[in-house]
Amino acid sequence: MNLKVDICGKTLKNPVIAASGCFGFGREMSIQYDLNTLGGIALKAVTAQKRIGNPPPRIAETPSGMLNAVGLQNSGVDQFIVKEMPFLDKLDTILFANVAGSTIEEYIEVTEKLQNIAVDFIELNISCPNVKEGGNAFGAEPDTIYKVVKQVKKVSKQPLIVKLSPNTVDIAANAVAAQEAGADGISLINTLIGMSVDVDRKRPILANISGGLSGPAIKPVALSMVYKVAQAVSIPIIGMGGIMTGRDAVEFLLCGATAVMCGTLNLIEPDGIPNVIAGIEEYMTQHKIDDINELIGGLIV
Amino acid sequence: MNLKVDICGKTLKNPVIAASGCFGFGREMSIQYDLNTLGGIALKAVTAQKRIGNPPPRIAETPSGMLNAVGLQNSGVDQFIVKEMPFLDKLDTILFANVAGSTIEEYIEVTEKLQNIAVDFIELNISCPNVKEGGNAFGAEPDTIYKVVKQVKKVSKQPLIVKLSPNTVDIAANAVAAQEAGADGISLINTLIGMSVDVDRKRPILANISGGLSGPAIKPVALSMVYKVAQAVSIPIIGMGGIMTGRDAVEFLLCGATAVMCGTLNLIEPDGIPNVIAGIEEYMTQHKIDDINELIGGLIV
Amino acid sequence: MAKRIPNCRITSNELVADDTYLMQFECVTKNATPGQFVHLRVTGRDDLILRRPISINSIDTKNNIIKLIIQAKGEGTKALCVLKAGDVMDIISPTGRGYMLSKKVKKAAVIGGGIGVAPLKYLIEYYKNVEFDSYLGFRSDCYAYQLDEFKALSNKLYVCTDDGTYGEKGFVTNRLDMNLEKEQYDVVLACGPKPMLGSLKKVIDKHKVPCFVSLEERMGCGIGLCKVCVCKTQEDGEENYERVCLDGPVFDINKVVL
Amino acid sequence: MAKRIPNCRITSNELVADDTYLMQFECVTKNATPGQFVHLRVTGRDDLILRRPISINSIDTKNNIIKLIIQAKGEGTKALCVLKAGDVMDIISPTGRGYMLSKKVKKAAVIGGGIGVAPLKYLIEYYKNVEFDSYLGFRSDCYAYQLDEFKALSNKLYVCTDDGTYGEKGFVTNRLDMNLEKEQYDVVLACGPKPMLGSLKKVIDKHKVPCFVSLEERMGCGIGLCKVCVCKTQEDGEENYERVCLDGPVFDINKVVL
Ligand SMILES: Cc1cc2nc3c(=O)[nH]c(=O)nc-3n(C[C@H](O)[C@H](O)[C@H](O)COP(=O)(O)OP(=O)(O)OC[C@H]3O[C@@H](n4cnc5c(N)ncnc54)[C@H](O)[C@@H]3O)c2cc1C
Ligand SMILES: Cc1cc2nc3c(=O)[nH]c(=O)nc-3n(C[C@H](O)[C@H](O)[C@H](O)COP(=O)(O)OP(=O)(O)OC[C@H]3O[C@@H](n4cnc5c(N)ncnc54)[C@H](O)[C@@H]3O)c2cc1C
Ligand SMILES: Cc1cc2nc3c(=O)[nH]c(=O)nc-3n(C[C@H](O)[C@H](O)[C@H](O)COP(=O)(O)O)c2cc1C
Ligand SMILES: Cc1cc2nc3c(=O)[nH]c(=O)nc-3n(C[C@H](O)[C@H](O)[C@H](O)COP(=O)(O)O)c2cc1C
Ligand code: FES
Ligand code: FES
Repeated sequence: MNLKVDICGKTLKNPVIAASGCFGFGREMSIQYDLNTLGGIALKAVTAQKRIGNPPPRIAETPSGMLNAVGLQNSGVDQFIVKEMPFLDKLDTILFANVAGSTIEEYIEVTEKLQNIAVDFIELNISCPNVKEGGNAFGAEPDTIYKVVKQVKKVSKQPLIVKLSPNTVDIAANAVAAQEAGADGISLINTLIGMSVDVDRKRPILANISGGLSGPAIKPVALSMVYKVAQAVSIPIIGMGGIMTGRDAVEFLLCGATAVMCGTLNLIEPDGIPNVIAGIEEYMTQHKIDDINELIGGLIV
Repeated sequence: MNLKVDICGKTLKNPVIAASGCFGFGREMSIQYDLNTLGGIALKAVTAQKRIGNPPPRIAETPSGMLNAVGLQNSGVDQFIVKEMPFLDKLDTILFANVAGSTIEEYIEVTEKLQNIAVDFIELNISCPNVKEGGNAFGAEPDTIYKVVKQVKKVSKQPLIVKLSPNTVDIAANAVAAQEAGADGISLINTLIGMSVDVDRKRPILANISGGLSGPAIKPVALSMVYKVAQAVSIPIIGMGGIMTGRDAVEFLLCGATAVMCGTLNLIEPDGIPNVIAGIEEYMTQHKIDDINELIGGLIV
Repeated sequence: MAKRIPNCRITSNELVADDTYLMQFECVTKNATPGQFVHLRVTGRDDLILRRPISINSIDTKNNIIKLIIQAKGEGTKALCVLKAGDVMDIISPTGRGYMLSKKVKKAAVIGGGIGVAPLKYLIEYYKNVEFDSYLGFRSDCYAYQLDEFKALSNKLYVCTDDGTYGEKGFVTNRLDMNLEKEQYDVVLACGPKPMLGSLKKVIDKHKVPCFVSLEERMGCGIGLCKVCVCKTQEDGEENYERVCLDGPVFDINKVVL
Repeated sequence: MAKRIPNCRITSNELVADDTYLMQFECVTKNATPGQFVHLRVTGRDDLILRRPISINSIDTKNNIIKLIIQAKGEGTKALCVLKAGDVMDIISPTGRGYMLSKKVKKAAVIGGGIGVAPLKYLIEYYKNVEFDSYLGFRSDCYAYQLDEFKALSNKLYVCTDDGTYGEKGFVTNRLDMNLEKEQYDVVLACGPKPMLGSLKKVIDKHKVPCFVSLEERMGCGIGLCKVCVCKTQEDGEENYERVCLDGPVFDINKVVL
C-alpha cells in the first residue's frame, strides 16, 4: 500500500501533517510517539521578535469545537533557530516553518532568517485571527494576499505554502491570487472567528473577547473551501479543519487535498495523528485502494 | 417580569422569533403549540415565481450542526398571499416576510406585492447560499448590499430588516452599508457555506454538493458577528445561529441583539422555542432581572 | 398527531439478525397507521443533532409498547442499537402518512426488501380483514428477521435472498412479477431500497395493479416544516418536490419519480 | 510520563458533599507526584471536545486505583459525576509539575479552599516524613469533605467556613496569618481559587515563608503543546506567560502574578 504523497517535489511518508500551533515545536509530543512516523510537522508560528501573546483565558469550548486566542506567543525567530532547530534537525520528517507577522517587512525578515535552516517549507500564516495587526488583515482579500506573497516569494528558497483564512467571501479568488503571486501550495483553513459568552458572569470567556474556532464543528466549512480551491488552482493543497479520524482525512483528499493537517486533534488525543494514519490505511484496505494518490480529488460529482 | 422588546416601534411579546425556512408558514407547527406565544415568526422565503428547489438529498448531519440545500422551494409570492395569508392573518404575533430573489428587480417585485399584506416586517434575504444567482452574491460585499437595500427600501412601507450572510470578510462593514442604505434592522447570521462527503460512496452527501451550515456548531461565529455589528450600527439587531436553549439566547442578547431567531432548533425539537422562552425566564429569575431589556448589549468587556 | 416525548423508556433491545435489532419501548401512541414512523434522537449525543426516522414495526396497544426494527448503519443507529432496557431516548411519534387501504381491499400483496420489511409487519397486523401475500427479500439468510411472524400473519409467504442462502435465490420483485400472471391483488404495498422500487415500478406498469410505496429520504424535522426530505413527483405533467415526512412516506407509485 | 488510557474503568463514584463526588477508577499510574492531575474526557460526549483537568486526590498503588474529588459545575463535570461503577472514561495521566519538597522540609502547612482541598490530601499522604498542619476553607458545612482523613493525616487541622456552619467562621488565610505569628513552617503549600491565593500572597509577603501554589486555568492539551493554559509570571523584571499544564500547575508564589 502506498501512502506517500508528493508536494512540490518533496515526498511525505504519508499525507498527515501536524497543524501549526497544536504541536509546539515537536518536543513535547516526541515523548508520546516517534515523530518520524508523521507525514510532516507544521511548527508553531514564529515572528521577528518575541511575543508574549494574549492574556488568559485563551481557550473556550464550543459545541463540537473550541476557540483559541493564543496570540502568536513565541520567542522570536532567532531564539527559534537556536533553541528548537537542533532538536528538529535530527528528525526525519518534513518540516513546515509557520511564519507570522504584523507587516510585510516582518514576514520578509522572518522568512529570510529561515533561509539557511533545514526546514522544507515556509508556511505563510496570513490568516491568524488573534492578533490586532497582520494576520487576517492580509489574508482576507486577493490584492493584499498577492502583495505579501509576491514579496515573500522573492526571498524564499524553500517552497512557499500560503495558509488562507476562511473569514472571507471568495476563497477561490484568494487562492488564485496566491498562486499568481508565486505560491507553491495552499494550506487551508485557518480558524473561523468566533466568540463565546459566560452568561452567569455576563462576560466573554476569552480575555481577548474573540478567538479562532477549530475542531469538528468547522469541518463542513473547511471541506467546502478545499473543494472550491481545488477547482480553481493547479498548485497542491493541504486541507485541514476538524479532522479527527482517518475517514475525515479521506473526505479532504477526495475533495482535492494532496495532504491534510490535524490541529485540534492533538489537543484532545495525544495519539490522535497515528490513529488518523492507521484509519486511512484501514479505509484503503476496505476499499481496495493501493495508492493513496488515487483518492486525491477523487470525488464523484 | 417583562419579556417585551421593541423593534422599529413594534412590540414583540418576547424576543424569540422562529427563523425563516425552519417553520414553514406556521401551519404545521400550529398543531404543536399556540403560535401566539411566539415573539414572532419569520416565514419561509418567497420569490416572484414558483421555485421547485434543489433535488434531494437536501440535508446532511455534521458535528453539532447540519447542512441544508433546500434552494428556496416555494409557490411564489402570489400563491403565498392567497394560500398562506388567510391562516397567518388570524395570528396575534409579529410576522416577518422573508423575501428572496435572483435580481434586484425580483426583490423589488416581491416586496411590492407584500405591501398590502398584514406582515409586520420585510426580511430581505440577501444571504441564501443555496441558489446559483442572487442570495449570497448580493449579501457578501458592502456595495452590492447598499444597492439592493436602497432600492427595496423605496418600495417597502413595512420596516426593512436585512438578513446578512456570514460568508464575508467584514460583517460590520456590511451592516453599516445596509444601515446607510436605509435598513431598519439587521438580522444575522444566515448559514455558513459547507460540504460533507460520504467516503464510502465517494460522493458529496448533498445533491447540490454544498449547503448552508446551521445549528450549535456555528453559534460562536454568530455571536462574534452579532457583537461586532452591535458595535457598528444603531439600528436593532436580531441575532441567530445555533440557539438551542434560553441561555444560548441570553448570550446573543448580551452581545447586543434585541431579539433572536431559532431555526435548526425547530427541526430537532417541535417544542424547542417554548422551551427557549421558558429558559430565558428561568435565567432572569435566577439573576433577578426584571426587564429583559437590561440584558441587551449588557456584556461586560 | 406527531408528539414529542423526550423520555421514552426502552423495555428491550435484542439482536434479531446481523446488525439488526428489535427494540421495544413504552409509548402511548394511539391511532398510528402502518407506514407511519417515529423520529428518534439519542439522548445525550448532542453532536448528532438530527433525529432518525424509523418505521413502526408493531404496536402492542394493550401494554403501550412500540416495536421497531433498527439496522445499525451509521453513528446514530449504532448508538440506538446499543441502548439497553431502562435507557431512555427522545422521540416524535407517530408521524407521516401511512398505507391507507379502502374497505374494498380484500386481498393484497406486501413486498419488502431488507429493512423495508419492518413496516409491512405492522401493516398486515393492522388490516386484520385483508388477506395478505407477503414477498420478502433479503441480501442473505443472516439478514432475515421475523419470518415466523410473517408466516403466521400471511396467506402465502415468499422469501428471496440475493445469494440463495434462504428461500428462493434472486429478487423478490421477479417472484411478484411471475405470480402476477395468475394472482389477483387489489393492491400492492411496498417498502424497500430505491433500486427495488425501480424494478417494482416496471412490474406494476406491466400488470397494472394499484400500488403504494414507502420512500426513504434524509430528514430534518419529520413533521413538514423544513422541506428537506423531498421526493420528485409528477402529476398532470407538472414536476414537484413533495415532503416524504408529511405528504408521505407512502405515495402512489404512479405519482413519484423513482 | 503523561499517557493516554482511552478506557479507564470506574470502580465507584459517590457523593461526598453537595455537588461533590469521590470518583475511583482503575489506572496504573506510577510515580505521580502530588499536585499532578489527570485530564479526563467523557466517552461518547463528542460535542464536548475538551478534556477536564482534575487533581489527583489519592492513589492506592497496591490496587492501582486513583481517587478524584470532582465538583459538578458545568456540562463536562456534570457528565463525569453521573458515571457509575463499570462505566469507562478516557484519561491522560498523570500530567503537570506537582509539589516537590526538598528533603530538608520537616514541617509544612497545606492550605486549600473548596475543591482546591482535594490535591492536598495526596500531598500529605505522599510526604510521609513531613509534619503537616492543614488549613482548609469551605463556603459552608455542606461543601466540606474528607475532614476525617485530613484529621488523621495532619498534625493540626484548622477548618474555616465562610458562613461559620463548620469550624471557624471566616477565611482560612486569616487563620494562617494569625498562626504564622508563632508557628514556624519550612514551606506553605496551597491550592484554591484566585481570590484566596491573592490573600495568601499578602500573608506570605508579610511572613516571608517559602510558598508554592497550584493554579487553575482553562486548558487544551494538558501536555504542553498548545500554550492556551498560561499564567503570568515575573522573573528579573521580565513578564512572561508560562504553561499551567506543564510548567505548573504548582508555581513559586513569588514567581506568578496573582
Ligand atoms: C420513513 C423512513 C422509515 C425508515 N424506517 C427504518 C426502519 O424501520 N429501520 C431502519 O433500520 N431504518 C429505517 N429507515 C432508515 C433509517 O432512517 C436510516 O438508516 C438512518 O437514519 C441512518 O442513520 P445513521 O445514524 O445510521 O446514519 P448516519 O449516516 O450517521 O446518518 C446521518 C444522517 O443521514 C440520515 N440518513 C442516513 N442514511 C439514511 C437513510 N437511508 N434514510 C434516511 N435518512 C438517512 C440520518 O437520518 C441522519 O440524519 C427509515 C427511513 C425513512 C425515511
Ligand atoms: C490543574 C487543575 C486541577 C483541578 N483539579 C480539580 C479537582 O480536583 N476537582 C475539581 O472538581 N475541579 C478541579 N479543577 C477545576 C476543573 O477542571 C473545572 O471545574 C472543570 O474543568 C470545569 O468543567 P465543566 O465541564 O464543569 O465546565 P464547563 O464550563 O462546561 O467547561 C468548559 C471548558 O472550560 C474549562 N473550565 C471551566 N471552568 C474551569 C476551571 N475552573 N478551571 C479550569 N478549566 C475550566 C473546562 O475544562 C472546559 O474546557 C482543576 C483545574 C485545574 C486547572
Ligand atoms: C491552539 C491553537 C493554536 C494555533 N496556532 C496557529 C499558528 O500559530 N499558526 C497557524 O497557522 N495556525 C494556527 N492554528 C490553526 C491550526 O493550525 C488550524 O489551521 C486550525 O486549528 C484548523 O484545524 P483543526 O480543526 O484541525 O484544528 C492554531 C489552532 C489552535 C487550535
Ligand atoms: C432547512 C433550512 C432552511 C432555511 N431557509 C431559509 C430561508 O428560506 N430564508 C432565510 O433567510 N434563511 C433560511 N435559513 C437560515 C435560517 O433562518 C438561519 O439563519 C440559520 O439556520 C441559522 O440559525 P440556526 O442555527 O438557528 O438554524 C434556513 C435554514 C435551514 C436549516
Ligand atoms: S423533514 Fe422537514 S419537511 Fe420533511
Ligand atoms: S493546555 Fe496545552 S499547553 Fe497547557
